[in-house]
Amino acid sequence: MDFAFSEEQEQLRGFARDFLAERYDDVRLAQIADSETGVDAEVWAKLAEMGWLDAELTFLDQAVLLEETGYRPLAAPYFSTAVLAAPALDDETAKQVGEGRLTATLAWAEPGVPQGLLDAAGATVSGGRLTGEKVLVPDGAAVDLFVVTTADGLYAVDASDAAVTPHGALDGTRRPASVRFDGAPARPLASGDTAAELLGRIRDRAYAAVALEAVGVAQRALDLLVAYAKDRKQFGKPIGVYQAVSHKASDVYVRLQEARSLAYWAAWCVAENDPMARQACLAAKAFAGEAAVFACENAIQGHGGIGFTWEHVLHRYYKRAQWLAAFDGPARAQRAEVAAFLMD
Amino acid sequence: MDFAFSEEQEQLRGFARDFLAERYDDVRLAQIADSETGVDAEVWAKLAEMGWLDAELTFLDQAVLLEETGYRPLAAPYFSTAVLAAPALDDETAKQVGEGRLTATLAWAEPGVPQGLLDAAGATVSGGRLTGEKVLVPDGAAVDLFVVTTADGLYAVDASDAAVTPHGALDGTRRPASVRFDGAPARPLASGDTAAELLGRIRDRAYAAVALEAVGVAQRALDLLVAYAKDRKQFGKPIGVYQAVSHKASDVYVRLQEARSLAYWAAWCVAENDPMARQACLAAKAFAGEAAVFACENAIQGHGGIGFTWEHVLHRYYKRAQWLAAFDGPARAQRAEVAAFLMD
Amino acid sequence: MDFRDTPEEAAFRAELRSWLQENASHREVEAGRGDFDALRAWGGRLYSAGYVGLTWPEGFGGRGLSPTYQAIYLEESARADAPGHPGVIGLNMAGPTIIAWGTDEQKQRYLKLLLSGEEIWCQGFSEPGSGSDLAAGRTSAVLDGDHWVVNGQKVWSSYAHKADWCILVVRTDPDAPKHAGLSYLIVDMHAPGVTVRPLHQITGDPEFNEIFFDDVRVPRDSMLGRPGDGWKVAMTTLLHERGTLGFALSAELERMVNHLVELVRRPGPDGRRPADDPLIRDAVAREWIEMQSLRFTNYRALTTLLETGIPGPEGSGVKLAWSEANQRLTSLAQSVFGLHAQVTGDDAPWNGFWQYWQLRSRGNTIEAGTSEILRNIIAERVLGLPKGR
Amino acid sequence: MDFRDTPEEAAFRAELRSWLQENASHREVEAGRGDFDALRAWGGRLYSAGYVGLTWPEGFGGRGLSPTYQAIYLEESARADAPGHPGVIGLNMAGPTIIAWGTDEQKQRYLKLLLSGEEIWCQGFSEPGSGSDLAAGRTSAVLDGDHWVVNGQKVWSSYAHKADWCILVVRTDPDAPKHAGLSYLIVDMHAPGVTVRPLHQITGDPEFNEIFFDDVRVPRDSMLGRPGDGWKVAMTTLLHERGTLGFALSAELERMVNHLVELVRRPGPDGRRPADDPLIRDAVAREWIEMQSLRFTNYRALTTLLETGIPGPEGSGVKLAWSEANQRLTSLAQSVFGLHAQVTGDDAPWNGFWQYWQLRSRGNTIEAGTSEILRNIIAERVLGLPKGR
Repeated sequence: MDFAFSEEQEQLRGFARDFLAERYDDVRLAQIADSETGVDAEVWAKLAEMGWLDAELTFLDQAVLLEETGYRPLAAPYFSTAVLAAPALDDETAKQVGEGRLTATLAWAEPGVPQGLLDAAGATVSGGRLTGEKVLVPDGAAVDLFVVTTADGLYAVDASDAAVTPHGALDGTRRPASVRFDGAPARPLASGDTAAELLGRIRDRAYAAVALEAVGVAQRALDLLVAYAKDRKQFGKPIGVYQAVSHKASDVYVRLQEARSLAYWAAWCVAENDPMARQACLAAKAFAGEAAVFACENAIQGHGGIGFTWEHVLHRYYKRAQWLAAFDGPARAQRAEVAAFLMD
Repeated sequence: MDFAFSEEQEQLRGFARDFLAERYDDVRLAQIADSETGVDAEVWAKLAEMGWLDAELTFLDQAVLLEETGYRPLAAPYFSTAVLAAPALDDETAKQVGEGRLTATLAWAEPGVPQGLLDAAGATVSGGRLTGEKVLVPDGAAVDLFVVTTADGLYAVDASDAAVTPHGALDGTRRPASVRFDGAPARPLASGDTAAELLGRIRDRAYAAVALEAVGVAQRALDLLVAYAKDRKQFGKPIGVYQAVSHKASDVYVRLQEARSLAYWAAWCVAENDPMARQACLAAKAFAGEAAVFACENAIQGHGGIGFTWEHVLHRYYKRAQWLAAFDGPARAQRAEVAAFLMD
Repeated sequence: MDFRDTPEEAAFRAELRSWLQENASHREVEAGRGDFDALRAWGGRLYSAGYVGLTWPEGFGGRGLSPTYQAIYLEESARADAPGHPGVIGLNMAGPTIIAWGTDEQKQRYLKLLLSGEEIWCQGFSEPGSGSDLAAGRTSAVLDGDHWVVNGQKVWSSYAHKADWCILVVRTDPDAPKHAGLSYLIVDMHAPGVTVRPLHQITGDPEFNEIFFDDVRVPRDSMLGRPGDGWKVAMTTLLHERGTLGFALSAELERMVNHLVELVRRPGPDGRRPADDPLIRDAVAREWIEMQSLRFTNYRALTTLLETGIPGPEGSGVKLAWSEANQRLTSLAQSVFGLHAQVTGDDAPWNGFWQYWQLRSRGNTIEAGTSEILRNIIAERVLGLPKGR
Repeated sequence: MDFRDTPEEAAFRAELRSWLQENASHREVEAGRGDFDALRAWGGRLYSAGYVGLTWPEGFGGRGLSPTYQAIYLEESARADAPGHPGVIGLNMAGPTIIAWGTDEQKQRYLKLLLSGEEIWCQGFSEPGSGSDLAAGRTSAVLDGDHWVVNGQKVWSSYAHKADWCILVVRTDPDAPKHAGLSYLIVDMHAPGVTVRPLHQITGDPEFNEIFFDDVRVPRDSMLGRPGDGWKVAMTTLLHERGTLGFALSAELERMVNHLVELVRRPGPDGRRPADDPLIRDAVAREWIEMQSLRFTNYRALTTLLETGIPGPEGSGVKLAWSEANQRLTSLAQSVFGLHAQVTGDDAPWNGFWQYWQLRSRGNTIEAGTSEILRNIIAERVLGLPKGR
């Protein structure tokens, strides 16, 4: 057993952390999040240059990047492209992604029906043309290509062939869109059992990715809390001497470590296609999503009034944490699936 | 609106508190709880003398006594007689209770079927003779008379006509028994809708009583915790200066006050037969049962190792709290009923 | 013990209920971001109808009623989902402090306009460097002839951007020990040298403000109490802030629970009724129970107050418990919408109501005494534990 | 990163698993109240089979394996529901301390008999007046010729009523500052003047003891380290107590989760399957997830240890999280039985298993470092927050 990332992966982590910290300090992050699109349009080519979009990256390599893009949010459809869409793409399209020429996302949820990733889709394809309505499409207004779930399998549709309505979002760097397809030209990607199996793998992967990002978010929230608790004085002492503050930080630390362990387990299971992948990913998503919210809420509380202001960066993390926790349903939904494995 | 007990009731409270504290100091309580029967056989006549068993007492008067018998457990079938059985008794029997000549309890649960107070009973009566098996009968080995739920209504059976098997219990002062009736002579108390309605009132009353006892238990646990936190020194200071201890005590205090408010509301609703009685009693039982457990657990933790010993009185309260919280099902069962009022 | 209204209380409640039905608009559901002018007009209507200052002495424009009537007002107002009075700082903090400490002239000058909502008040207690530690404040006031000259900065001041007056804690004696050097001024927010800068919250709304005082000249007689009384006067203010808060909070919680029940009974975006999920049922029932417990805890504390003249300790935990309940409740509501909960603007579910209040609720454990400070207070003052920190 | 066993680890695991299947009796389900002689015999069998002291140097009777093997042993032992070795204090505390601080003679004398379970150890650290504050201990040792004469009282000592030896922290220099006056002795529990009094827990069982020392004469060379080294030596002991604890705890939690799943899948006393209640399902899933998270957290800390030689901070919260999980889990199990959960003796559900462990679990947040102390340690040593208290 060996639970550490490789030396190369740790190098990748260090590089990613420096790159993101430099490019997205707290002020810049706020500017982008509050901008019209919420996207740093220039960064995509750089990601390709750095090799972040290579199809050859293992999921463990990506895991490192996902944790770091939680620690310092990356204002680009990286999660949508590399996690949600990539597994479904044909080689040619994957090559375009790898070269930084294409961004993509997955469109699955539809109004008025259950919206889980594995729930049946109502969109249909007839004569190579796709018709249907999708909602809550992550980064829906920021991508070139949609991977669309339909009653007949997965299809690729160019964004230019869809009617995209962007929406505002609490987390300005990851906005949803509604997308309408009115007989849009669609390329088949997978059908039948293959499609169902692929979607299952995409979901596992997405859960692991959500957990990894959540770990990054929680770590940043904890770092901010600890730094503030050392620095800020009340009643003549740094507030970190008060157990009401220090024990909160300890609790966050413990949960963060637990979340990280589950997230790495899930990532490894996805990378290795391990038989426990489904359970590991459910567990990691449920636990880490809630841990990130817990970390941010405690960090806000520890900061007092200042942590409750728009100017402070904490709320950016809190909103990302909420997005992660809500992804494909709250933790109780994932626990219900875990329960089925254990008890039925 | 007036949320205070009357002056007479407050006098009754003071008297009860003194009486119980004198008769059941912590050492004596432990002796009785660990004795063969768990009952203070001599006290019943005294209760009658003091008027605690008078049929004329309102439920608000009893509420005062119930809270105090939570604060200092009374090793006698008071709860069983005055709360569970009394509402079903005919005047003649009630008179015997009032004179201290009779103790009673309610026997409802049966093996292998749902065991809620309002669930259907399988025991039957034919030709004035009752047949059936009851389990978990509170104080079942310490009473003279059983009020028995049957498919045909409520009946009274003399203990001497039943086969009683006493059981050990975590809370030694409130032990359950299994009771078998093999064609035991039975007097009818209520049948049909009257019986159902009566049982509903008994349950409300029992829930309110459980909540009141729980409030007494929680108050004692808090008092013990606060006294210890003032007295005990660690690292050169009384442990009550540490927020890890003092904030626990504050949380217990807040929950205790909430529990008390609900318990008094429930008690008043029972006394006045208020239309909100059902919801109030469900709410009070669910909340106060959990609050008592919470208070005891925090008190044990605050005491450290000493609070975890058999010699310390705390575990007696903890076990009573657990009995109360478990009565007629855990809090989630009561909340499910509250939910039905709110959402269905 | 009687949990029913007396006949007088019942009559008051019935009259109020029908008046609200006829007169009150619903609170702005989208985000509690109401139009302030409309709110001010509403305050005037409330005052004309006799529902403001219910417990204040009649001589100061009040009705001299028992606090029970204020509780009834708060409950019915929440049940009708009616907007609040815009002058809460004046009503709950400045007014009672002026009644307790003010001269006759001050009472005549300020109280009536405060009740009618014609003049809005704010408070200047917290400072950037002091937070919960009021006595560490450094905003100074120096006597210059007939005026105090004020310099410094305050923060977390609600309504400052709308306010006409500010109750301000200043340091008048830099050499005195921490608490003893403080005084308590009434400052004209329109005076030269007063600058208000809105602080946006995590909701995006500018509910709180920073106030900068730059050589602001305040008439010498605009002080409550004497120089050096500032700490004592401020304690009066905070006592009233917390004292009257309980019923407002439990009423607010009742309103939120009602909305929550409404939410979970409606089919969700996927056609399913959240109320059919036992986990949600359990959580909703829990908050309803919590709400009732706080409501009756308030009434118990009120009974103690009416009997003894001193607010009962029972109520000291209401704000603490309420803030956590409101956080749980709003998070639960948001969890029902899945990712849709994150969508803002016109496409936000429930017009953004839950989104706004969920974020807003995080401030509940910070404002008006952080939960940490409140736990200290209960431990020390109610339970008698040794002063720690 | 590879979450699988290496081929060597897999072989060890397979061999162990089948050995346990053939040799291990199930743990006493009724209440963890096992027969000590049977347990001692079991310890001997474990030792003969080579499963004790896996990570100890071969020269001291160990197998010199990496801690991964110890982790595998703990996991498989828990999965087989096998009893533990009776010499846990010796194995986890006394042994490692003797290896680190002992003379060659001490190592030869004590280690092998400790591994085989022939000699049982206990510890004497806590005192009635000191609790978590080890340096406040007052049990004294005064040199008299070739012996230390020990007087005082220790408390919370597991296995003392069965023990042959005690690792004892004593004050040898009353004039030195608190920590500097301590020394660390090995004391023969059969020596004249040693009295053990069992302390019954809230479960009714006498798991812990008080030990009284009344002019007990201890040979001068029965000391670990030198006079005045007691604090440092004791820190070694506690480090090892906590260091090796993680896997034992997550393995124990796995065992409890397995029992919990078994419990809720069986129809209850009323014929209903608790596993069909969504609230119970959610809670069980939560504990399964918690268990996995602790398991992998241990492995992460172990990886850090193997790479750097220093235990990773990752694992510092395992005991804290485990204790709370075990409390939630056992309370959940008890809640399934309704009032029947309160019945003791032959009529207790599950032969008293859940009842015992639920009560026992309340000690988990107190023993081996209270949760409050552990949170202090994480805040100060891992997060670098200023020392508070």
